Amino acid sequence: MAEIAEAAALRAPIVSSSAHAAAAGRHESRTAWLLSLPAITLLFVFILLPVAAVITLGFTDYELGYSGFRFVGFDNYADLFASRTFRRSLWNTAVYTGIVAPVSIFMALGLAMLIESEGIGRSFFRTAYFLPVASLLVAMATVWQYLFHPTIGPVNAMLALAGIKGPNWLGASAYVLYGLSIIGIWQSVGFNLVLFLAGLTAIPRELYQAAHVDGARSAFDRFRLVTWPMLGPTTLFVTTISIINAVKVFETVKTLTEGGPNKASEVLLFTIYQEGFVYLKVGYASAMTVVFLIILVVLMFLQYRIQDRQVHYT
Amino acid sequence: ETTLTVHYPMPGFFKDVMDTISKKFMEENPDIKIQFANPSATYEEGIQLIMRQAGTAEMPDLTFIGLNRLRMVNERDIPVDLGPFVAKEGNMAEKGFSDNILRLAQVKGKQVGLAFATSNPIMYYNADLVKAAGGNPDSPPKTWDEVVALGAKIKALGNGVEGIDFRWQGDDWMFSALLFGAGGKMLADDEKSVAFNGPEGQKAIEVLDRLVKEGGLPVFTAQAGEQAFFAGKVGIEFKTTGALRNTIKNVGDKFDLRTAQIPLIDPVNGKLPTGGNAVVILTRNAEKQEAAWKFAKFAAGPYGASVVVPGTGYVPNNELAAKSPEYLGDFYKKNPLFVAGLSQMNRMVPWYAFPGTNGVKVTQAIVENLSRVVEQTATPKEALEDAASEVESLLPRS
Amino acid sequence: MSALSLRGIHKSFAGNPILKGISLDAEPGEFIALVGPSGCGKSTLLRILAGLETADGGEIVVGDRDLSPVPAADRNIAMVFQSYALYPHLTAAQNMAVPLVMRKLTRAQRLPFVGPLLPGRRQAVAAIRREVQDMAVSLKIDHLLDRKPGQMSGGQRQRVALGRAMVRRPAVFLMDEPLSNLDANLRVHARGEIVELHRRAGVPTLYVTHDQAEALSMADRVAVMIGGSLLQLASPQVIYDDPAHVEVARFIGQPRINLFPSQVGADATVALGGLHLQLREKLAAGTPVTMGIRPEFVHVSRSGQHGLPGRIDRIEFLGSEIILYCRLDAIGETMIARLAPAEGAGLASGMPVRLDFPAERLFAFAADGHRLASTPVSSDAVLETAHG
Amino acid sequence: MSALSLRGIHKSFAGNPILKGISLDAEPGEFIALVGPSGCGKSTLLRILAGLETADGGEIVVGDRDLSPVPAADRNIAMVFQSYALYPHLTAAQNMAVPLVMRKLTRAQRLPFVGPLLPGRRQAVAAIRREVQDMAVSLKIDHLLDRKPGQMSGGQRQRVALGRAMVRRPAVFLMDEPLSNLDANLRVHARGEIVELHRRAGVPTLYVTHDQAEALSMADRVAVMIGGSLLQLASPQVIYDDPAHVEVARFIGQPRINLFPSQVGADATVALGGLHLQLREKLAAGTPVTMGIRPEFVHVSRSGQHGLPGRIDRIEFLGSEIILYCRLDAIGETMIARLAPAEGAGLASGMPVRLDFPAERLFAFAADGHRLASTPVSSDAVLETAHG
Amino acid sequence: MSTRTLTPGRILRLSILSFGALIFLAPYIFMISTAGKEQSEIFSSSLSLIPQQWSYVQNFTKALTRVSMTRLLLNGVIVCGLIFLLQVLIAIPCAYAMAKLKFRAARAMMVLVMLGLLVPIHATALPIYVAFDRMALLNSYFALVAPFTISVFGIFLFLQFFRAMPDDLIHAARLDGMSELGIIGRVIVPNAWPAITAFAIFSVVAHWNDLYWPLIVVSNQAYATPPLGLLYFRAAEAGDDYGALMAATLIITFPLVAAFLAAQKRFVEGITMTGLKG
Ligand SMILES: Nc1ncnc2c1ncn2[C@@H]1O[C@H](COP(=O)(O)OP(=O)(O)OP(=O)(O)O)[C@@H](O)[C@H]1O
Ligand SMILES: Nc1ncnc2c1ncn2[C@@H]1O[C@H](COP(=O)(O)OP(=O)(O)OP(=O)(O)O)[C@@H](O)[C@H]1O
Ligand SMILES: [Mg+2]
Ligand SMILES: [Mg+2]
Repeated sequence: MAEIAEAAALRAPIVSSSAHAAAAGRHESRTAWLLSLPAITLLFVFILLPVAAVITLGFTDYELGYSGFRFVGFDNYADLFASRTFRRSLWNTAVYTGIVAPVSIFMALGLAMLIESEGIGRSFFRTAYFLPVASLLVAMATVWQYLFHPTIGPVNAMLALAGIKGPNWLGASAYVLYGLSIIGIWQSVGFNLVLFLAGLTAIPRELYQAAHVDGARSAFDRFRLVTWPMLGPTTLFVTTISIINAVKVFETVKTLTEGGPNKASEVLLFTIYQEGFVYLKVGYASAMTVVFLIILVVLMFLQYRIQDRQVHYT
Repeated sequence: ETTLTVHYPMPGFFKDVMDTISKKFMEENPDIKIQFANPSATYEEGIQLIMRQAGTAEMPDLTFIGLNRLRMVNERDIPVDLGPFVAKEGNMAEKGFSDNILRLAQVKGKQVGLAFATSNPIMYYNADLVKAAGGNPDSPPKTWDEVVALGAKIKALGNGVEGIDFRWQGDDWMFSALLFGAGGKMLADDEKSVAFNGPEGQKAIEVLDRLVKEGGLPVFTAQAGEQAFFAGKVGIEFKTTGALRNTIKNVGDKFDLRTAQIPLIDPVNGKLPTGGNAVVILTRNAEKQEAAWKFAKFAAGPYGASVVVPGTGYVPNNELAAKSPEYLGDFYKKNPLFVAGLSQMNRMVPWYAFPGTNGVKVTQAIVENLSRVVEQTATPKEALEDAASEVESLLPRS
Repeated sequence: MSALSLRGIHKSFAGNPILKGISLDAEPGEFIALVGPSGCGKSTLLRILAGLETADGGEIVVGDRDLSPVPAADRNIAMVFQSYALYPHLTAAQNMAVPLVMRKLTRAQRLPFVGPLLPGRRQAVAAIRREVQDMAVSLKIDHLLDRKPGQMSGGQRQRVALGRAMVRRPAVFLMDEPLSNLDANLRVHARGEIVELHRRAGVPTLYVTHDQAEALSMADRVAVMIGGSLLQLASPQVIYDDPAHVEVARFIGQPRINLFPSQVGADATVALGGLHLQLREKLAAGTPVTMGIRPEFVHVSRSGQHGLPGRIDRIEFLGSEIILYCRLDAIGETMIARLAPAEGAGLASGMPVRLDFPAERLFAFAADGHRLASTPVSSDAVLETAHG
Repeated sequence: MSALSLRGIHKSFAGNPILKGISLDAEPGEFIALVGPSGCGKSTLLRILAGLETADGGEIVVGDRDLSPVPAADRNIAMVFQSYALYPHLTAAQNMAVPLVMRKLTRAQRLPFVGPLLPGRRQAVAAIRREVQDMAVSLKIDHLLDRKPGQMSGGQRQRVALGRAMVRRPAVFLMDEPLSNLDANLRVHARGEIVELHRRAGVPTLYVTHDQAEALSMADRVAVMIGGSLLQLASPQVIYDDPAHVEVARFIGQPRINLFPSQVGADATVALGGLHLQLREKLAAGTPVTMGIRPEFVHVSRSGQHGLPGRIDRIEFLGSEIILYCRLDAIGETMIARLAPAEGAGLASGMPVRLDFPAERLFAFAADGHRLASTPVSSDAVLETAHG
Repeated sequence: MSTRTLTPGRILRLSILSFGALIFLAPYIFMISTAGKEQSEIFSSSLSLIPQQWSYVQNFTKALTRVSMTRLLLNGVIVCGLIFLLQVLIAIPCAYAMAKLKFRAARAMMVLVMLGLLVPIHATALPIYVAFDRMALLNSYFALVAPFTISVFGIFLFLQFFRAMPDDLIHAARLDGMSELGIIGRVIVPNAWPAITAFAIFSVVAHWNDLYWPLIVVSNQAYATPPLGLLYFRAAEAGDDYGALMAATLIITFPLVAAFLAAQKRFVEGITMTGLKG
């Protein structure tokens, strides 16, 4: 809370760093290594190695179905940056993420708090909002096609009742990203909600009591004083996951729009998939994957470094 | 005893068909056992699967591949050349495999498969709407001009009713229907330059433009268009005959569903692309190939057709099946909706497959430019020119 | 009119009655120390008063306003939590500023982004900063203002928690063992600050403590709560010198009072160590009673004539005083005596001694614990009624 | 051989030195109370000993084993945390059973599902249950054994934490203010239990407390830690009667010692209230010194000839004693006196009094704080050297 | 706080929640309604949720008979169960080490974890597929489970949660003689139920519904997972039998909903660190 910080004339926080006795430290780090060894091994086998393979493929002209390939250096990368489709899907992905991540985070947070402060129907509400996460897109695609149908769809029927002429959500290039975003939000709110609910439980009740006594009269005051800062780690986590999941949007695009119309819903992962598995150009798709990863790694690292500083209090 | 692993796409269409055929086949050939691999949801996924599995132990012995993808698969040397089997068999025509039909599954003269389920584009219409709009449902439009005019009338009914749905999305098949119907071609004969931007192509794309501008063709996704038609909110729909059975089921008795031939821009020289798939043998094991050939013949033969056609709406790929009352003769008398596709069989030419490694991308480029026309963000001429130059750049440069 | 009154507060946890009808009135500006054994419900009572827990029955009135329906945030009560309950993400200074910010800034001024632009906010914030700084100085934590609770020692956290309550001007102060983690000097210092603040604020204060020195020295009145009931509420002097109940006598006083079972003798008299008391109540002979004498009134002599014979069991050195544990020969029970170090010179474990005490310091309690009024009867004979 | 020895322990937090070379040796079975102002590093020292925090420098030896490289779990040290650190998901009984289960059951016996089938487990578990039960009884928490920490009062939690440490037979006991949330009687009782246990276990115990009575009465030796250094480590009597440093004198003693600035006079003598001391060190005249006298040695008379004239400022009633705050006329400073309630009869705020004290009870400290050895010199003149 | 009285604020809250729930459930409402409709009734111009002709029995019978539903569900349970168990067993110790032990590699691990979060399975599927094929591991539970045994999401989630746990708790456990594994099993896990339950929900839902990877490694129907089974009901070119498709979807989704209902109390039960002061 800004005013509290201000009123207390915040100076730079003191970060403790202690050199430690070598022996005890060694023991501790050996234990740590042992505990994380299975994870490290599997990370190596199932993530690092395949990624290395992908990086290698990115320098080849490998095509699915052919047995051999040739190293082509940075040709794939050169093609990539000249590609209109790639730029388009980069932009679309950014727009999609820019809509879905923040909306689903804040909506989930709001809902989590509403549900927690409500006495009745908690299980029902939790389940209701969570169900979309459990939905099977293979089947849901049909449902969304119908709901968003420009003429017979209930969504536009409702809008018509309000006197609004509903757009062609999934068919028009001007709207398709919004249509997909709505579905994306629908799918991820429940996910974030569960995380927030779990995070809320970790807040000591006593802090709320202290806040009451301190005169935090409105729910909003208590939210700013206790909930929001104490949820910091959860929020950081949810933000990270939401952004990553939004950037990785694929299935809805694949099943609902196939990137169309006219690339209006072309997103990164779909482009990669299309290049790799439909056009079968695995080498090129791999190069694209590498670029995709680099962008994400840089992005996430910045975000994480900045926020991490602020949310852990010990 | 030989066991054959068979893979096929689109279980929604083909599961029952495959089960029936394989059951009958095993009855007739007790020494061969058919087992199915997990089917793939779409042709694309099916091809991906085969490409991945090619050469591995997982590879099925037989698969079914979209007719327009045979060329691509062949370039990767995946299918077994059926030429020798055909040659050995000798009298293929007697068994209903006319040269015309064999040609559907040939790539540069190589017999890569046997056409299994084939389709052509037809016109579906909602007779109730046609009547309401003042048309005569018993004499459906024969030319695109009539279609446009009728579509406009239906659209004018209001109440959310759209005039026309034309399945331009997904691939270049329906554009081919317009183009071939005008007597046009995708590429020049040497396959080195684009030919679809010629006058025939221009006529084709202008028809699409007019459908949008005058005929009341809205921007639909493929499913949305279909759903709207099922719901009785679209007057005329153009799509594959293969979807007929499904359409009948989904429409039920909500309205009077009719079918008719698709108009041709050039009624004389116009042709229609053949959709559907071919059974392809993958196994390199000689003994299995023998058994696989038997199955392929059986599935693509008159019996297979007699199962496929009623079950889906595909047109018979076997001339014997179509004519012989033992198979389908009576069926067509009882099911007039299926006649439209059958009656167009003489116009069917292979669905053009583009050469080179960018084959699929080319179709995508065409579809994207079509979408600009449908969304009216480009004039037909612009779109066609752009499509042509994009495709040109994607063709092999040798 | 009382500034704060509790009427018949009841509370049970899972069927166990914890508070069995607590009633209490505090004058404006009165300082009441609430003492009682661990787990007797002191914190629970404060929490009910603060509105953090709902009572099963009873009323809370502050001024002439019934607080029961008022939510905690609106009760204008300041509380020091036994567990501190500091905000872990805020520094000491921020923690202390919270209640002021919540009350002195308007809702609009507290808004993010917009707030700082509003008129008057600068001054208000500066004023808060000053108040926090002053409070920190008086609690000797001004060097810690930028630390977060995780970087502070137990006592430092406790002082921040205290500061957070004390910067305010509430209608009632509630403090739950606010000094338990402080060393003696700091405690005395903080005691002074609290008393000072209390005097200035002039609002009723309820102060839970385990430290009797604290309770007796700071409070106007002391409330002794035992077994869910308020056994006595009186001035420190009365509580100590005139306990109304045997439990009060037992609970207050360090080292604790000597208690011996006895019986009513003839003519409603009771006796201990040769001293006789006349009870005002006419109890039948043979009624069991408890006799009490505080350790500081026990006089120990190595060779006296008077008093009960006994033997020193253990000597405890406490710096400024000495505690003697003596076993009485006659009844085998322990009598505790408190002596100045000088008086204890020459005493050693195992030594036989005589224990003597003045009759006017003897207390008699009935079997149900209530105090029996009595007057000394002079007599020199050691009566055997002293035995159980 | 000492059972536990710390050698030159250093520790800084964020560049602030907290421990500046603490060295300490404990005999087998010795009970050492560690006292010091809040925030001086007591908890930190215990945590370093337990292996929970790494020292920046120094050695810890238990028996003849250097503990530095040994991880906390293998040090076999029992500790009561100032913050209790109870397992929130376990009941009181389970919390207390944990250390026993960990040590008395084999790894196999502790396995879920399989464990209960192994031979010997039944008996071991029954034994543990008994031990926990006994410990709970002696800490008076046997009625709480099935509660989780969230359902207990502060003092109850503290006793569970204490019990968890005490059921074990460790190599060293560390207790960080284990009784701070208990009432006086319970505290006395728990004190007895701890001392008893300590005696039986015979292992060195380091006991942090803010309660001087606790430190002085329980400990074999008291370690006074101030400003990151150990100022004195000696028996309670020595600490109290013979403080080695002015800070020790100031810190120990309730109410705190009276200290007055003064100067060395002629012939290395110092004076206060007409009393003269001869310093053994030959300090030059005019060197500043501090003179100290404990409140219990200050004698207050309403009309004496001797002593410093002053006026009563405030009287504090503490039940068994009275604290008098008097302002000295001559220097304007406050002198504290401690009296029995009887002695205080008739005294009231504002009254003029005379304050007198025996010369042999006077302490002198050098400017750097260390104690100056001295012997009384008899004299009757009130010297003006008493003034700063 | 009180649940008895209906204040205006509460009414507002309830209406917001109910309205939102209605919107979020709309697709499911449509789905349930569709599952009871005849095929011809599904797409019609008028929106009616109640089927004119109740075809639930037919549709569900179809869904249950056209694929061997029990086999699919059993496979789903086996695969999800194994994945979850292994994920938890591997992720929790690792997250604990990263959160609470001083550990040089923790930073590098963090980078790896983030990388793992970012790498989509679509990117690594091909190399892993090829490797599995070379080792003849395709078409097995192993192939379905192995790549997911490492859950970077899990590590990340637990890491956040563990960090918030007070150090004193772990210190006390060490002094009580627990090994680090003992601390994990006896202190961390019991106090991390909300996180573990939340993770269980995510893990099970994700892998129960996963179509991408099973499609790649499983061609033998004996190992088909529920969504693979669902594919029989779907088509690309034309429609499908939507009523039965929805019925099958409901059958497949039902276990998830039941599991969620059972689990949701757990993650909000509230583990508060009441054993501590400060
Ligand atoms: N949530 C709860 N469930 C059950 N019993 C509880 C709960 N909270 C408190 N208690 C019990 O109520 C009694 C009173 O608790 P309270 O915290 O008020 O005691 P206290 O007088 O403050 O004790 P202390 O001096 O030890 O802090 C205790 O016996 C405690 O065990
Ligand atoms: N993590 C930390 N970072 C910075 N400073 C710290 C940290 N932990 C403790 N300190 C500081 O170290 C000093 C010693 O703390 P410690 O907890 O040892 O004090 P203590 O003697 O136990 O005090 P108390 O009696 O109040 O419990 C304190 O001044 C505290 O502020
Ligand atoms: Mg309490
Ligand atoms: Mg401490």
